[in-house]
Amino acid sequence: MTMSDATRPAINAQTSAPLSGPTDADRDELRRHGILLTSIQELANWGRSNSVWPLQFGLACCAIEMIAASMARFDIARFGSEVFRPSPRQADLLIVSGTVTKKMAPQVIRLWNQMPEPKYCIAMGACAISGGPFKQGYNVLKGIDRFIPVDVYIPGCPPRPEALLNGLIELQKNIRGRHIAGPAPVEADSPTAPGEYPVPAFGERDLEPTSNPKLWQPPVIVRPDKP
Amino acid sequence: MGPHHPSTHGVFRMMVTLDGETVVKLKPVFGYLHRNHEKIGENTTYLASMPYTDRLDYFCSMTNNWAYALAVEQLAGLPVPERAEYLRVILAELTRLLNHTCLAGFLLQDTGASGTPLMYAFREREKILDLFESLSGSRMMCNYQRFGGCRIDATPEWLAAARQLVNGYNAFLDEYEELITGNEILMARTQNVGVLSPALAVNAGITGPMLRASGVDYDLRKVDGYGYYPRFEFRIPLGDHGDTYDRYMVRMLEMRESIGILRQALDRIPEGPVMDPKAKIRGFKPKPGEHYGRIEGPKGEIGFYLISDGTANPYRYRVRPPSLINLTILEDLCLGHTLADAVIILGSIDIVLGEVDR
Amino acid sequence: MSASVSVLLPPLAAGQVGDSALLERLPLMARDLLTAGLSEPWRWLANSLITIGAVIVIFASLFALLTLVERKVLGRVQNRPGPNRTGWGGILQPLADGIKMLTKEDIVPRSADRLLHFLAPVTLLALSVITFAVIPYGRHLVPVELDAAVLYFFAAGAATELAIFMAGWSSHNKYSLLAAMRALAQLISYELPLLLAFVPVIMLAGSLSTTAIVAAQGGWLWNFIPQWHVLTPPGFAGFVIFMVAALAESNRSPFDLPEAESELIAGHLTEYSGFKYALFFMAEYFGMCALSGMAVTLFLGGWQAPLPVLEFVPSYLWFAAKLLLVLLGFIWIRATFPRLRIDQLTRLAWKFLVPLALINLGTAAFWSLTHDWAGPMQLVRWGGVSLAPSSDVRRPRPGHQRGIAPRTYRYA
Amino acid sequence: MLGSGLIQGLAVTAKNFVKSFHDPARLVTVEYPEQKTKLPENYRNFPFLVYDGDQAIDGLRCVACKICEAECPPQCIYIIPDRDEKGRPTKKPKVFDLDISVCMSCQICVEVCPFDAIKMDQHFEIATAERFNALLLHREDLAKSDAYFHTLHPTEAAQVDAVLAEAKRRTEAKARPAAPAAVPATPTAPAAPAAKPPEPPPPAV
Amino acid sequence: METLAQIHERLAARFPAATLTLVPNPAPPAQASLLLDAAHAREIAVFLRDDPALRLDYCSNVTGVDWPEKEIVETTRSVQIDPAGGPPRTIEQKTKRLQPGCLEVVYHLYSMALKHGPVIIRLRTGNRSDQITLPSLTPVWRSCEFQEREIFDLFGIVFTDHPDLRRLLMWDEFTAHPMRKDYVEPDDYEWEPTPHDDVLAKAKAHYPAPAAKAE
Repeated sequence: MTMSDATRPAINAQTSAPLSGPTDADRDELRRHGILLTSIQELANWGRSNSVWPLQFGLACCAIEMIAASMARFDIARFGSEVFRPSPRQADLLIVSGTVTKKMAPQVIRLWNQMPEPKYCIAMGACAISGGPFKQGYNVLKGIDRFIPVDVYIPGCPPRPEALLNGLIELQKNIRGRHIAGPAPVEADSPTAPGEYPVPAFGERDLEPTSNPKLWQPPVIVRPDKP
Repeated sequence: MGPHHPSTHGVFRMMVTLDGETVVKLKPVFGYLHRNHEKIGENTTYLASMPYTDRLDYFCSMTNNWAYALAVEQLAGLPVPERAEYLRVILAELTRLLNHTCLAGFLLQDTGASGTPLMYAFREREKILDLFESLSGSRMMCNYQRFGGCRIDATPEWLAAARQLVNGYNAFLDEYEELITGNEILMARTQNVGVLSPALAVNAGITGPMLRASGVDYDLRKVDGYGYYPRFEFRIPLGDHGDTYDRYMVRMLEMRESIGILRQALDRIPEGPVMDPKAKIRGFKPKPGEHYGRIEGPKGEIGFYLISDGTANPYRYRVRPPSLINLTILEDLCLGHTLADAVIILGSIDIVLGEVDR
Repeated sequence: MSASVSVLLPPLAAGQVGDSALLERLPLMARDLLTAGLSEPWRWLANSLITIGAVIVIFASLFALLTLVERKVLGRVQNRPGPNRTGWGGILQPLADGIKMLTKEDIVPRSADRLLHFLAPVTLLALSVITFAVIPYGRHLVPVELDAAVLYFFAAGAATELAIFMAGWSSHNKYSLLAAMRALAQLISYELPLLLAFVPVIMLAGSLSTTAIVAAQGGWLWNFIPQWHVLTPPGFAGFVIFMVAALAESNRSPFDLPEAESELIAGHLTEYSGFKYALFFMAEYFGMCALSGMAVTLFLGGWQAPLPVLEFVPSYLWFAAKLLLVLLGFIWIRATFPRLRIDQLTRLAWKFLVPLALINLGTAAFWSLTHDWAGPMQLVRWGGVSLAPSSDVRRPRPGHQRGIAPRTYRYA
Repeated sequence: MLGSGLIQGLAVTAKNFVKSFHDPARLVTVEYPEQKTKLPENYRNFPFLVYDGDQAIDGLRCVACKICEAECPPQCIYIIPDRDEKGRPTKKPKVFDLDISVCMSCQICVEVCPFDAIKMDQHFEIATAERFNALLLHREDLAKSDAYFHTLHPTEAAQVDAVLAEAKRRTEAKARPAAPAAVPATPTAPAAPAAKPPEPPPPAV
Repeated sequence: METLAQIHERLAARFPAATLTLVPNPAPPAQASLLLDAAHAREIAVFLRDDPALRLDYCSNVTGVDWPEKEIVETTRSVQIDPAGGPPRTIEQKTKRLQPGCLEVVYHLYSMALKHGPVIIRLRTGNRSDQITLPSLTPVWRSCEFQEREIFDLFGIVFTDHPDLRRLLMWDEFTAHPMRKDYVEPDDYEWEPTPHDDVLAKAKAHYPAPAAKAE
């Protein structure tokens, strides 16, 4: 497969913000000498990463595995994340658990807009990442990352609850590497409503627009012709 | 309410008009999970639709598989080996246990019991899922039935594990009922709430435990006698009031009957192949014709209507979703009750949005 | 009547408990040491500030601990361990939550009433905190000694309804508004049984002052049965009514209707985010602590030790232990019960709890008037007070007539 | 009596609370990153390609027949057969891409593969922040050794080995009298009890 | 239970004005069906529901089927006896005809009271563009309510006398009927790492320049 990397824009730029502080190795070294090195940023990141409250928001099959992850066998509470808040105002994490249909997409984006910063998004399962098995459907959104930024993708159909926990651990690592000022402002499309993502309207045949072009620029695929 | 709401069991929306807290008008809105299952089914082969049926009602993938396999087998006139039929009964009844257990948990979650019944329900669900996983390879999306049998044979260890689970299940049900069934708050919340009359239930095409809670004796396992169900002894519990409490209790009692069926099936399961030797995996093309095949799923009558034009893809692929049709009377049940009741009435109907919207 | 009661009880003196007196006075001595250098009016001010600070700090950490304990206990009840990865065994979980809440964006909806939206959590918190003032935490530890302390407590507690209504109204959200309506109906309904429930205690103790009420519960019958009010029949009935009403007043399950998750998203809290939400949360736990503290004070003997041999333990520790026990009860109930509906909730209050409380009032009068009956008359006395409340429990209630009962099922 | 149901319920929760400290059946949590549940042998999560011998790419059993590409329900497999310099097919995939952001682990590719070349993996800890590169597996990522397959699914691997050995014996028997012709083996998917002759690769869809 | 042929006879006697056709089914279980004409469908449905011998009180499944216009090549064989006394010859004649398209609704009826079924009835529209009205059977069986709405949504059949005929699954602004065979999906280009031919063609339509450059 040849893919012109030059045309691929930086998607999810905010996830790769490097931590401009001491590295983990430095910190371990200091800790060994009895010095607990910390800073406001680290403290905040520690607090945020250990208290990720997900939005109680299930879409489809994966939602059941999400619920299962919060149940006794897997117990997401061990990570401090069992507080599934039903209101987006109190949630930190949007787990897009299942197929996002075109009819549902505006609602998901609205929920995301209603969540306070800092907020994170996990695309759980094939359908949330790319439309998955249902991507050939006329009413299925081909990946939630067309409209909102996704921090962690968990493939699987559905992913095991352990895989969700694994994704959560990845997210916690990601949060610990962030700057306190929040993610890089790739969003903020409209100057009148900063931080809000445009909500698509229902069109006659499709959502309008079909993606958020500021956020989503798909790379170009170039395949050699089939023999 | 909805489509994002904690107790709509997914993405379901009810346009509720309230007078104070009393529901005066309620219009359900669907389609938030409309995944074009039928369109995809018409564009792929018969076999390729099988994993999609898992995702219809994602609690009951085994019964969905069976319903689809049954419809195709009847359409093409395929025989099924004896052992496979037994396995199907075992798996279908395990699915019924699974579904009803989870439903009881979710219903109580809707009444506000902060998670404990749901946790106990999911604790047992995990045990059943372990069985499914070790047999079919996946916890929820089993994709296990094939046209003319089952994909993999069950090992003796698996059967022993299933036996152990079935033997321990009554103890769980006892504990669960002790926890909650006698609870006065639950009775006050559910009794005389959302009463469904038998006449309306029949006319509105309600099926499954919901119909039987209204006192109508109609269970496809007895009526159609599909699979090997006529070989087993079991009773059909019926409710007299048709309210939410009856819908809950009928499911609890059905689980006890399912345990009985499972015991019989696990004792009698014969040796033999699980796949009809003439069945084809690739290039399956039934002759032209059409057929509607149905089974009694945990939620009600799940049927598949297939029109074959002789090619590898079905010409028309239609799912008869019990959840959608059971929702027909939602407004009738909720009128005059409070918002809090509407939530538990919806819970007791037992819908799964994957199936409602497909 | 107050005279007759106090005659029964042994007089209390500070020096009586001997060695533990030092421990008893330790918090006060520490405070005096700190403010020793100040002149009189300043010293008074500093003392008060220290007291206020101590109460707030202690209850804030209790709140933090309580959230953790609640999550842990719920976890254990549900066969899982609960938070255990943040800090040592999860002990730092509340800290992490707090830091996150503090650094979270604060959203005020565009259509909300900004002022009320801001004031609601502040009011609620302030009202919850001032109720702590009159609870006697130990033998010598009462922040404010008031003659009408009980009255003051419930007056301040009743005002929290206002704050919840403010929150629900100002959010301009349909769920919040419904929650506000529910909160008003619920809190006003339960204010009455709550008030009626402790009147017997006042009748028995003969005072509205919390210190006097605790003092009235000192001493032991036959040297091992404590003379707490909960162990007298009217006191016990009062305690039960009080606890049910307290569950409702503090919006705890099974009466958590204003923020019923499965119905109203988060009720009046739906539009609150970040630190304001944390304040609400804190205020609710404070309210729960205050009511539990009052329950301990009124019915469970306050800071009194349960056995004479255990008196060496400082009284404030006894108070803390009892408080925690009551709070655990709250959590236990939350882990078990489903929620009531709003009409059933008010019906329970008006048709069951209020009559029961009124009957209990009569029982209490009878009980305290007949305290000197002896011999076979004692049996009559016990019989009388036991039968009276059960007449209400057994009374057929019109709302419950429609056959709320276990059922039998037929098979086809 | 009014309230007896409530008290029963309280007793059950109390029992569970106490038992959670000493009864493993009442504390069922598997503390995931440290402890892991043993996955059952049949567990499946995304396919991989089996290779024989040491060479990952050269030893692939896959012959690029494209059956799985055609049968895959969500169409997540993409294959380009390799050709040598003269343009003849070498029966090896030049490109074998599998998009696990679409794959639903349904195992149909395994069932339809006549060469036992594609099998199901059990690796599920693949959460990533990168959608495009991390979730598109190329043949280099997919190729796993036969020994790995044996550790994952010992029973199935034994069946496959028996079938392959039988096929080899038959081809050898056939090859001895006749001219060595590139007759493909006649194996079968382990799930299907009947051995079927392989069908010619269908035209690309 | 009576056979479908018997029901057909009874119905024909009872409703002489109605056109009733028996549609055979070649599949092994041979669930044959009865094609009703739209004008009498409601009456017949009520009769089927209330007739004491049938009591088809339960309408289980309602399906729409789209039959687009199809060119059918029919081969007729006729055996000609050679007048000269030779062996009889078979002459094949191919005729092309355009089968008009239509939309069809299939109802699967069962009886819960008598526990028998199914009786399958079908209704057909005149064509696929302007004569797409059929009588709704929701007044007869409530269970048709949502299923007929779904058919209205996905196939575009308009049911008269339906109590609440709105789109069920798609949003209200949507104009197409996606389950029809000639429905073309909206071209919402999706980056797909494993593009199959049609997807690749779409992708090239979206990005003509870089695709050409790379080749």
